[in-house]
Amino acid sequence: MAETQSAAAPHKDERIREISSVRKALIRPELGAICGTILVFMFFIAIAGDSGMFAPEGIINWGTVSAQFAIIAVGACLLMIAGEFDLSVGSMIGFSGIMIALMTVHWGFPTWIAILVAIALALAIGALNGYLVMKTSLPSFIVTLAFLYILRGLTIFISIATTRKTIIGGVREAAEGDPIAWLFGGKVFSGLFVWLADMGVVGKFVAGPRAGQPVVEGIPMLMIWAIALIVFGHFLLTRTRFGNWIFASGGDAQAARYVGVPVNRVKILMFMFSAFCATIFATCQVMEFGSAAADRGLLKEFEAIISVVIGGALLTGGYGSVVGAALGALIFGVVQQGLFFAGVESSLFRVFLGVILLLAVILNTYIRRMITGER
Amino acid sequence: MAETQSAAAPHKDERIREISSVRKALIRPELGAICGTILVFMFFIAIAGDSGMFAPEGIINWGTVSAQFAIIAVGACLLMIAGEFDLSVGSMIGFSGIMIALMTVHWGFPTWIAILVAIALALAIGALNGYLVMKTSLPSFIVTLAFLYILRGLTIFISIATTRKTIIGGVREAAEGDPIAWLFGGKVFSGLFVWLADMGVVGKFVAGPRAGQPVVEGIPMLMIWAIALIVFGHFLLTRTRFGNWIFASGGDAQAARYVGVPVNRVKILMFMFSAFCATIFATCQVMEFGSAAADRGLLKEFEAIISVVIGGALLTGGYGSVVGAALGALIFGVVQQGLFFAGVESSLFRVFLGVILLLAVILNTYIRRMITGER
Amino acid sequence: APAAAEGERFVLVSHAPDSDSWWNTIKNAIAVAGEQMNVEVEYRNPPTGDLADMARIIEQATASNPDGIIATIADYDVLSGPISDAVAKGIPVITINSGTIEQSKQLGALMHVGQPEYDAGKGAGEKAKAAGVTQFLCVNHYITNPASVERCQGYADALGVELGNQMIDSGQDPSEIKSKVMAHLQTNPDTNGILTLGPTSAHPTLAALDELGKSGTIHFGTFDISSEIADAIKSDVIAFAIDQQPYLQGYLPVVILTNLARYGVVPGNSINSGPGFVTKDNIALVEEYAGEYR
Amino acid sequence: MSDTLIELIDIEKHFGPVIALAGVSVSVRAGECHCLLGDNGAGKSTFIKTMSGVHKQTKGKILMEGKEVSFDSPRDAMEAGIATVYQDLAMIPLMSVTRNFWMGREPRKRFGPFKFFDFAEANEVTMTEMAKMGIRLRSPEQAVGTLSGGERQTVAISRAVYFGAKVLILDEPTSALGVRQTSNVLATIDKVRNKGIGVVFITHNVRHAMAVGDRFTVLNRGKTLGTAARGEIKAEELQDLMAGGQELAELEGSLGGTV
Amino acid sequence: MSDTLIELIDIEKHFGPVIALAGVSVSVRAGECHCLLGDNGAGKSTFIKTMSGVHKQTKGKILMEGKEVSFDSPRDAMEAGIATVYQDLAMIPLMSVTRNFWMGREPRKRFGPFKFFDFAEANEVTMTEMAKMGIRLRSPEQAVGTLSGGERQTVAISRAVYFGAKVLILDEPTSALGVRQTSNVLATIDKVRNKGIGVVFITHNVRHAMAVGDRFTVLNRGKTLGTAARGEIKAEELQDLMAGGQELAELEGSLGGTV
Ligand SMILES: Nc1ncnc2c1ncn2[C@@H]1O[C@H](COP(=O)(O)OP(=O)(O)OP(=O)(O)O)[C@@H](O)[C@H]1O
Ligand SMILES: Nc1ncnc2c1ncn2[C@@H]1O[C@H](COP(=O)(O)OP(=O)(O)OP(=O)(O)O)[C@@H](O)[C@H]1O
Ligand SMILES: [Mg+2]
Ligand SMILES: [Mg+2]
Repeated sequence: MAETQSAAAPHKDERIREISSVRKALIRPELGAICGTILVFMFFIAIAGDSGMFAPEGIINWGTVSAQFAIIAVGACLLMIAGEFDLSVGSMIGFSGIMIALMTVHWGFPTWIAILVAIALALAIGALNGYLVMKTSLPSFIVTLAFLYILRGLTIFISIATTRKTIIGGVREAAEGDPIAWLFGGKVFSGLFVWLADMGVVGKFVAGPRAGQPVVEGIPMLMIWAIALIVFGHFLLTRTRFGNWIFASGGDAQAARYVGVPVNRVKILMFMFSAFCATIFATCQVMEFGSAAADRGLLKEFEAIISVVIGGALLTGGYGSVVGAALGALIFGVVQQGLFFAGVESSLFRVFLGVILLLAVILNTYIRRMITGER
Repeated sequence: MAETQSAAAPHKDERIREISSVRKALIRPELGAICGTILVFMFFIAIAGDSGMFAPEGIINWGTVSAQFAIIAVGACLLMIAGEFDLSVGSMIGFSGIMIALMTVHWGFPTWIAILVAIALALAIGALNGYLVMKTSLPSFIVTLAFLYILRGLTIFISIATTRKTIIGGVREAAEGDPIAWLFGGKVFSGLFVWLADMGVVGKFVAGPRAGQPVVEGIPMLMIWAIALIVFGHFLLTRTRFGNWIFASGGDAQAARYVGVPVNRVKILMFMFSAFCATIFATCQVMEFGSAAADRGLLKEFEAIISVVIGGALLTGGYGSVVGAALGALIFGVVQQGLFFAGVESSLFRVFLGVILLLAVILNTYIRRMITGER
Repeated sequence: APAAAEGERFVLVSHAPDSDSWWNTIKNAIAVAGEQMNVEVEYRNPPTGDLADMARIIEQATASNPDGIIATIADYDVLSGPISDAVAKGIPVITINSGTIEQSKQLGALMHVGQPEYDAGKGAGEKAKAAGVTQFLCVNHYITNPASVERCQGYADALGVELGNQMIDSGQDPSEIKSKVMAHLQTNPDTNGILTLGPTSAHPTLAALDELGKSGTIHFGTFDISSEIADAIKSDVIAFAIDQQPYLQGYLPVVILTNLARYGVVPGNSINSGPGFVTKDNIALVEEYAGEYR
Repeated sequence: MSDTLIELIDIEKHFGPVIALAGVSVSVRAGECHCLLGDNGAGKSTFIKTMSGVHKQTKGKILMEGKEVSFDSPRDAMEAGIATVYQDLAMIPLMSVTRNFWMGREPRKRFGPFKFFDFAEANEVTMTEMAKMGIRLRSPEQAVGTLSGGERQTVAISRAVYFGAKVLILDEPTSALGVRQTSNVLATIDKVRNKGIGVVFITHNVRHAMAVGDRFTVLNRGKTLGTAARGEIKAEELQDLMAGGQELAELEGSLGGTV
Repeated sequence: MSDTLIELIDIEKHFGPVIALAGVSVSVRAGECHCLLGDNGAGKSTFIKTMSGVHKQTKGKILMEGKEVSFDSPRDAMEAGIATVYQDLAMIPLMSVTRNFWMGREPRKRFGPFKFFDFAEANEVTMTEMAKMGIRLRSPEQAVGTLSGGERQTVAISRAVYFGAKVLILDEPTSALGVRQTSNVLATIDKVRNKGIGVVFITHNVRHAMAVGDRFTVLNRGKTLGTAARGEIKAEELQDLMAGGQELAELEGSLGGTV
């Protein structure tokens, strides 16, 4: 009923109140997530402010968890804005991790080749996902649900068939001296933290094998990746032609197609990007912990979707923001770790998460209706 | 573009081929599932015919597994036809089970009261789910995803907080002599099987305290429940006014509302029915095994949805059949247990499942387009 | 003639989800035993670790008429029906891993090869108590599995303290486990004992301790062995690993069932495969085969 | 011809800050076709939705055959004899013609303690009713999605008529239809009117309105500009009123006054 | 006025068993408004979709300024200067006016090795172009969902014109619009035509066609019933042709011949 909305049109309509310009500047997709972030921080400063949660090592702690969520949330966000979603993210994480570990440890490939091959494989699977969705015009829920099972099954099967194990260790040793492995598992700015520790801003270990070193060794590459992907995703979405195509494909694929937007290409690329993010996640994890397990990433697809939805994106596509998704990931990470710092019974975390999700979407829906004139 | 379809209209249109009447009689929502069932049975008769899979106790085995899937699939099917879906089914199973066990074992309620209270609780939660979806007009994916987390979290929290365990045993002992417990955990037609065993059709136990009794004690109540729910669901959907309302609510809620169908009531009732089915599942399981665990039902929501989709229902609502969903559950159960009988590496089960799901939906989509004139 | 009886088929049913790496050792053991004895051994498990599914698998195994079934007693209530049905059908059953010898007897199984979870946890707790642990952290990566809670409970009981929130639900993601352990240790700096329930939680916990600079300062016990855990034992970060010698739990039942089928001989008593405590003293041999045969 | 079926007096309807209707009064008599005209967003749809129980008026009252009534749901309005055919939402394409026809008022057959949907009767009635409107169905189980737009519109109208509507409301039934289909619908309106049913017909097309209308009410920005009977007003005047008295002169110049 | 921009010769289009077009030839000249008329399902939409690269014709050829061309995607057709405005699918309501305006042809600004969407320019052009069409936007970032139907239609048309379309195709742009909005759209067509652009205008409303059309082609069941120039044919004849020569007589009787 598109035509019924003319009252919201600009010209001097006596039948509608004007919206104040302050309010107008405020209402943006990520507003809900911004409010949420502020509330969550206030809450935890109040109840866990003195628990070390906001000391440097505490910040690194929840920062890392949030960064993890953010990496997959960026992929899920762009894909969701393009109008699809991917339930196979979690299985993809497990699959990529095992592939890297298998190639390096079991087959003795150089680590950088293993990583590149894993990324290539992930891109191929993402493309297959997207191709099937486009070709059969089935809902992506079904197609990627099938891949959730297929990939997880293959991962377990391959790792058992080749190594008789479902956890493959020894990757760190194999990766030593590799030209690109540090890009995923390393830490940066160690010098800065030594300096900060000398200045007394950051504490030092007083006992144990690392006495004298700063308590924070450096910024994990995971966070750098998260920030890089967020910046990339944000610019891609809001500042480029391709970003406009992503919005268009998710908003109305047919309309976009008719004005010449290559919708299939856009969507397939977004499936590939989502698989790519999952692989980055997996690679960072494998490089940091030195081992890969076939059950990694379980239910991560939901966590990615939840972050994105908390961040204000619309499940049905065409609307959302990467910054919002990143804030969603931050909320997710802070709540999860914050409850630990606050000493709340840890099984209640899930209850909190569910409640926050509900509140966030209700708030976001309200904001979106104001922006888009939707009813 | 509704108006572009007049060529498919009945009257003597020279521009379209006639569809043969045999083909017309064949194409029905569950056709895909019927073909699938036949194929699956042929396949397993060929590769596992001599493994005991089709002996009486083998049939009871995969029959029970299929019945389990069928119980939740009926609920999911009606809900999906009504245009919504429920990701909290699995968590609901865990929750109901733990509630029953807690009430009977820990708090000493009579079993029948515990069961009734659990059902009442489930109906209330289902109603809450539905109410939130209707009230906020959020997608049911999000709302029930929130409840997936909330219910699972509560289940773990409650069981640990009260008993310091996540598994609660001793329900069978507590339920002894209860007037309705056998309705869920019992077996029927024992006499028939004794007779069959005497006839030599069914084997007998040869050792232990039960030597001389038939190997198949009876038909588990689980199957009776499954059949009852399938029959109920099928009649409700195809033969009653309310069934028409379910189709209408899922097909186009607004259109249905305008002709006076109480859409909100229909959808909320279907959420409640889905929760009810989950509780029946949980109760049968608890009564049969005598214990409840907080992790019961993990990922069962997907299995229910997969059964329904294999059975030909449309993820977006308004189209499907209970018989199809039941056949979907049968396929699911037979494949899962059949692979064990055939001795296939069990991790490959998921791969099979994913592939079957994909093939089934592609086939179903094709059939549906023929029936509904959709493009 | 014995030779003619070769090629028996046995089924081992575990409660572990697909991805539980600990069971590889048992899978390897049954492969070795199967080859040595020239029998066929199938491994079955519920994909998601749902015990109700496991009961169905035992029923399925029974229906396929094998020459013997090897099963864990992950939950006596759930499994008593299917296992005693199998026994009643005349199929020899050996129980392994979780469960107690009494339960095994009640089910009519031939014998039990394993180590009860609660007692294993308690054993770990006793060692910890001797080392002066007063406040601990039990990293439970699989909280929905009952056995995991029993281990933590046993540990707490041996120390004589309340379990309370010293057991954390860590989830299975390594980064999250690591972060949660770090968060817990930062907010509970008096913690002087850690129990992890397997490599899944042990590896990230090692990383967490390293990052906190607390490696070696906290008494650290774990279940099960892996190469990382072995290294940590050697470098004094982990005090001990409880090894129930899963290899035996897989190997012995196959050998025993084969001999029962061929010659009708069977040992009269249950076998305790553990608890073996792997410490720095006996690590050398363990290490070589960790994750595969140990 | 002059017995008033339904009378709406001073209806106001607000949606939050939006005032969609600011006091509209309209009455519908038996056997007349009352045309509701007006610009986009004038409030026509809102008005008829108030009449058919979808919205509840903010102010004003509804008299049904002289008695004040209050509709809380579309069901209430239907029970009172008001049937509405919406432009897009008339039918559910995935469902069969019979199921659509009876949707919300399914005939039932007792069977012991249970009541079942009486398909035998439903199918038969559907076929006859559709035949009366001149549509020959392949089978009553045919999905509505396989019908053409005009046919769907007709199913919706014949359904409303069959259920004994006293007032039949049609919201832009002709906007997407071709000439032939339009003629069909207009002819149907005529048939229905001759049965003594009051018809409310919304359209943007003055010709269509003039073809079947007995009275014309023009809405503008939520207010009524008055009601005129057939013969009292010319098509051109109506046209001017609908456009809200806009300076159409320059357009007309270039376009030849034929809009 | 007589230089032919695009010529479609003997176009056939089959969808599986359905023959949607069975040999249709139409040409469009610069600066003319060519009306495409016909019943529901006659094949009008299919025909213009072939023209704009959405469908690939089964048979027949397309000449663009005398040279044979082949469009594999809507993009190809756009590049060749064919812009299409679809009835429902013109705009994406969730996106801003600027983003919609430029969708598929976003202006870009170099920034080192990267190219960015040039919002400054895009916003400015959007505002001016919309102003030229007589629409004053609150802000170019306003979501299209907050515009009225007529306004949306205008955004779509001005977009097409701005991108230098040689041929502008409009598929039933007026069917849901009120009188004023319709006048606006018709006036816009007139403006566009005067710039030398060839316009293809699909409608069911003969009055609208007569108001702006220079030539009229009637389709019936996938075939063309011939093309007539303005003045060669009267509205009534056109009406008859569109209804496919149906016996409209009895309807007309009751309805006063004004359909
Ligand atoms: N649910 C709603 N919430 C807020 N505003 C609404 C709602 N429904 C309608 N409106 C507004 O009320 C006014 C009247 O709308 P209505 O749909 O009644 O117009 P109409 O006369 O039917 O127009 P058209 O000819 O385009 O169908 C419009 O300004 C519209 O934006
Ligand atoms: N994708 C498709 N697949 C199969 N048949 C189609 C398809 N698109 C159109 N048709 C058929 O082609 C014929 C012509 O349709 P088209 O949409 O071109 O008609 P139209 O003249 O635009 O009608 P209307 O005035 O109702 O818009 C119709 O019979 C329609 O059912
Ligand atoms: Mg309207
Ligand atoms: Mg068309």
